[in-house]
Amino acid sequence: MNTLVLLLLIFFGGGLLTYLAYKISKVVGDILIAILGLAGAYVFFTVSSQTSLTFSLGGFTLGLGFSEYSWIFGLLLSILAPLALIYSIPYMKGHDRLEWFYMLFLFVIGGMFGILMAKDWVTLFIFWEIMTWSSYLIILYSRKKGLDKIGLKYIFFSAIGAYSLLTAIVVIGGTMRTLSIAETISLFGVLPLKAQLLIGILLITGFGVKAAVMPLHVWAPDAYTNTPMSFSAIFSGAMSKMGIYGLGLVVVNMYLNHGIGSVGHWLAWFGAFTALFGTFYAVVQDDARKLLAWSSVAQLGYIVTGIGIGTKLAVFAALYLALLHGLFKGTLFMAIGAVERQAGTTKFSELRALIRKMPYTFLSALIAIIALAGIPPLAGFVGKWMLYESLITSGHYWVVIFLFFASTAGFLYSYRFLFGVFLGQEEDDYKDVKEAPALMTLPMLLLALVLIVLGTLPGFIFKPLAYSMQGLGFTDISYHMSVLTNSWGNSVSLPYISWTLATVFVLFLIVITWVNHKGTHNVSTKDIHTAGEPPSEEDNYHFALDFYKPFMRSIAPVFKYSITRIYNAIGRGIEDFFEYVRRFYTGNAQTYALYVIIFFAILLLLANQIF
Amino acid sequence: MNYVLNDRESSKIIEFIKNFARKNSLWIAAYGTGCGAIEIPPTMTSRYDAERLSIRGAATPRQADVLLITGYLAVKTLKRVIRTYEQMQDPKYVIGFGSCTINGGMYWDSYNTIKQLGLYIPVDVYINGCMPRPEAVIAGFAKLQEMIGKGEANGWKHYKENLEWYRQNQQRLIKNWKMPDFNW
Amino acid sequence: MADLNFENKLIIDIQEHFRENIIAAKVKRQKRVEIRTNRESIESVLLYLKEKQGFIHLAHISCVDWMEENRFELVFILWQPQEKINVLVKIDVNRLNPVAPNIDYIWSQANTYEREIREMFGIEFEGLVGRRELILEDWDDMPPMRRDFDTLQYVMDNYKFRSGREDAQDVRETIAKRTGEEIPEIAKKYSR
Amino acid sequence: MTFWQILGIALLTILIAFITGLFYMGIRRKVIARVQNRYGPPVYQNFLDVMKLWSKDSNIHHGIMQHLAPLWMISMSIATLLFVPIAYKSHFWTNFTFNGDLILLLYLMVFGSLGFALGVGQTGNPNSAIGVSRGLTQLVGYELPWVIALIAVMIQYKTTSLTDLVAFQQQHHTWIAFQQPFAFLAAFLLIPAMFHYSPYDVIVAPAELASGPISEFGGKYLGLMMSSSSIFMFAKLALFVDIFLGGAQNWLWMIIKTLTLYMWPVLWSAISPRYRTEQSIWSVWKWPLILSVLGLIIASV
Repeated sequence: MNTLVLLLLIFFGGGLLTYLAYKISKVVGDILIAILGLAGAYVFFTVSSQTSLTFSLGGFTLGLGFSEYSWIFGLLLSILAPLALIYSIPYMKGHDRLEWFYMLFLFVIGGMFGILMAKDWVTLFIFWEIMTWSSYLIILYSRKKGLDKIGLKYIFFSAIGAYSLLTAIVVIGGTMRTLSIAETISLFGVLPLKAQLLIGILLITGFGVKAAVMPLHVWAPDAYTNTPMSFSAIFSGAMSKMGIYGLGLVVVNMYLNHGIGSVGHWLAWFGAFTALFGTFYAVVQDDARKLLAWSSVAQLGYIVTGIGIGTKLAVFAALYLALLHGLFKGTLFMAIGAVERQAGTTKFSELRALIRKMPYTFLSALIAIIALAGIPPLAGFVGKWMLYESLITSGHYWVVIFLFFASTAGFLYSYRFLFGVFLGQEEDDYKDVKEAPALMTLPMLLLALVLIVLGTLPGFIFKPLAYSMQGLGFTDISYHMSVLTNSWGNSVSLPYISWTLATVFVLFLIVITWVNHKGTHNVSTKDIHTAGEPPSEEDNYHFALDFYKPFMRSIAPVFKYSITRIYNAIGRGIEDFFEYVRRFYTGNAQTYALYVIIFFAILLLLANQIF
Repeated sequence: MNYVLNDRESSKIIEFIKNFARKNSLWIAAYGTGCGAIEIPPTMTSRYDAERLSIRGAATPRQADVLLITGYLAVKTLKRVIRTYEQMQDPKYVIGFGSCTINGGMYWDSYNTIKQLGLYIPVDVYINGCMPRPEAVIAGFAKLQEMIGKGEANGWKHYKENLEWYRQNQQRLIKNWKMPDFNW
Repeated sequence: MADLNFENKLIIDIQEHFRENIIAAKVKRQKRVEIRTNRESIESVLLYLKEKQGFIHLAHISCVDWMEENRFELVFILWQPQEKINVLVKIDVNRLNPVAPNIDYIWSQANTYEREIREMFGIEFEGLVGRRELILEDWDDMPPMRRDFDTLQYVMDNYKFRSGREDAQDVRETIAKRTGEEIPEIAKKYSR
Repeated sequence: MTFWQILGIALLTILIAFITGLFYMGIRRKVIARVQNRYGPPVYQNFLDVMKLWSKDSNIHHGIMQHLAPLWMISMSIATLLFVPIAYKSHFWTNFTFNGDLILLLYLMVFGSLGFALGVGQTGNPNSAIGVSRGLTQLVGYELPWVIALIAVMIQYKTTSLTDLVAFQQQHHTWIAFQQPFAFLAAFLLIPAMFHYSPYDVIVAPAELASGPISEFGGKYLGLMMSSSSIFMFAKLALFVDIFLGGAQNWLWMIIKTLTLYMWPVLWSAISPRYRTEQSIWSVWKWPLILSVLGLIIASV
């Protein structure tokens, strides 16, 4: 059998099989999904880029098969999916309707593989919709209060994306008489500019929804927060990358390779704003899951910026960051899922000092956070470095200032996450919290290990990345196992950093542990300097509320000032307009659906103009 | 060069170096207990400048070497002082400051201030006076430095060895004894 | 002689207003008026003074222990900023059953004063909210400001003095010798 | 060079930086004392302090992260030092300067503080956590103009490498401070903030936060912190000298330049009261930001 079909069969057929298996026995189902996840990954690695499958439908040739470019996303998926599935087994234990959850879970993964192996727009769209609807149902799965609204928001934005995608496909089919992605890309230069812009912007809107670019990001934080965390790892880690995959196709393959750079630059600015505001929102969150969700939005902003700039190093950095974001955000969502399962809450105002209780979770979260913050010597730094250098060397320094500011502000929520969940004063309420089961900690630790290795030897991932870049038209990628170079010829040698840090760290660890080790004592967190006052049992001096009050106070006047100025500039007349616009947001699902259809009709009308 | 230091002698030298460093870097736990705290600012600032003698304030007991008991000590404050003293790291020294720490001073018949500081925490140096002037304070510090240099300021060792006795005295005054254990 | 118009008028006003509830009222001296009233009407007197006469500030509540007469005397010291005048409103509280009305709804700072009095004299205020411990900690003896509390005995029981200093006479003598002055009789008597 | 030579030179560099840094701190205390009309402690006072802290007989920590906390700082300080060029064209003092660049240093310099902040978090002391919150807020504040100033320099000289910048200045016998005065001025104004000296000392504010992040550190932990901060201080000064003040040909020039530069935050701190957190941010987002943006505009046209 063709391995592509086998891969799809594993997830779609496996999904149905899982449904039956869970009906029979939960143990059988658990074993089955672990096997399916691993088998999917195995089969993916046996697929070569030559493997393909074509059939024709209504005059159009449809086909399946991985391209060089999509292979890298498949790699991410095949790393993340089995780990998330294995993690999910103990995490979801005790929940009911597991058969639905796992079936949809596998459908989402299968849908993503389908998107990646789609050689034509129609197949892509079909799998896209399978993925969207399955994930929508997973959002509704947990039956919490208020989920219908979140689900509505998600499906509303997804519908916008889907309709623009569909319109774009119709336009492509109409103008180029082909539905093949590769042919579209090669024929794209022939089209008139107007058609190019229309198709591109429709596609960017369609893919941008999943990539959570700034005006289309509204659904993301709530949706990422309100699914079971084992799925959030995939949702934020891999599914958002489908949007990135599409954006890469459009911006780099269609526009840049045919000499249209301005759309990409606009997209880069959108990405930079997304990064900045996503970071600001992440800083003020009180819920660790919300924080991670907003941080995902911010991180996707970096990736979109990299794609939008479109130089070799920038795209390379963006793809690297996309991969890495999947790894560390997967780890973090898994870690917070473990915390949620063991301690029962994810609120910073309730959680504290879980480090002694959940050391492995803390360790993997620590490593993932260091990677997220982009601090050497872990893998995140490699991506940040390449992105900044590419932006500086290609002259986009105003964008880079935004990104720099966003990533510095990112330290704030990085610290907040670790401090709020794992550090601080110990609380008796969490006395009996235990470490998560091994099946949950192992996937996290494995991912964390990858992050450590890539920090010193990113060459392991550069090789497939360079291979993937060929699919985007960058053929002459030169890379080194552990040296990063920008286009000005400046380089950073990673082993020097990691070895220096590691050596000094270990050396002084020995020194500080050895010196006077008899006189060194571990004391409880109640035993702190509080001007001599011994804290009683009921006192807890943990500092959790309004953690970044000074930060919010200091940026508040800036926002206030700018908003006031905007109001003054636009004048009072605009208020009437706002009042009018407000009527659109009725809160009724059918009204929204009507808008979507109207939107779709307008798009079609516009498309007809060009035919 | 056949002479090789034996264990005793080398430890003696190390002890000498340690004591030299200790005596020349005295960090005070800034915890003003009584009215004598008002004498500390002139001691530290430009008129008398204790910093030239390597004496400076530390913000928390964890960093500090010297606990200054500046004058009278109410029973309520005593509890906090004991806590602060136990949070300090060895070696640590206590200077009893003013008459009140010696025999109660002018508060000798007050129902709520302690009369002899030495019963509750080990005092290395007493400075007499009500209040002692900054010159006297500096003289007291000089005495403490001299004692540290000779290795005589061993109040902290005494406290460790006679913890039972000190606890007995402390608990007679502090009736509701809810304190973390003395664990180092 | 400064004129005492306001003071006198105040006394007349308050006596007219409260009649037999004002036990005594007199001008002690310029800018100082003393009013003695009973427990039942203290709240209305204070409210009257605050609302009608402009004594908007409660400066202090003090307590005097008249042990021999078996009563506590609570003194509410009020201040009128326009005329710059003090009024001392006094009531008696039975020493055997020391309960007084709580006035912290009139002036919220009264709460602190009342807690202090409760701690130091053992007078209960009806409906007073607040932790029992204000200044003292873990005090289980008689309230220490009562006159029948023997401070010296308490000190002797609870604290140890440094030996050799039972009597401070040597210090006095040294000082007297140095300055060449006579030790007064009272100082000779008042020593340990 | 062989491995052992490189190691020896690195150790020597660290040692010199350590000693110099401690002397600078001593000089700072002396200078501030003189400004306040005091005699001041001896300049070698900080050696005695470090020695004393290391000779403490007992130490406490609240958990593994606090035990590790100073280690993040020391490894970051030493790594930063080794990536900063000390002497131009000297094969002897090269260290790792050809293997890093400015962006690396920008991120490396955060490594220590964040790691340390984790240890601080584990102490459970609310003062420390407030100190960290303020510290990170200030970091976000001064990092913005600082990065803009550095980008202005980078795009003007088309390099992100420190060694290239030093080489350019040494070969052309000029300072970037003269060629790119706006970026220099912006960075210059930021130095007190980067050293967290008064008026930007709200993080450690001894009177209100009980020395903030380090309030639960004593003994050898504080000793290691002091050692690492002395190294880090020298590394930061050397970095600034390399970027703006022409680098140095040998250790002597480096010490002269860094010491002169160091006097600016020291003297400024001697006469400044303390900013609140938001005030300190607004102060760095005013003139330094305006100047650095001007510098970037000039460099980009």
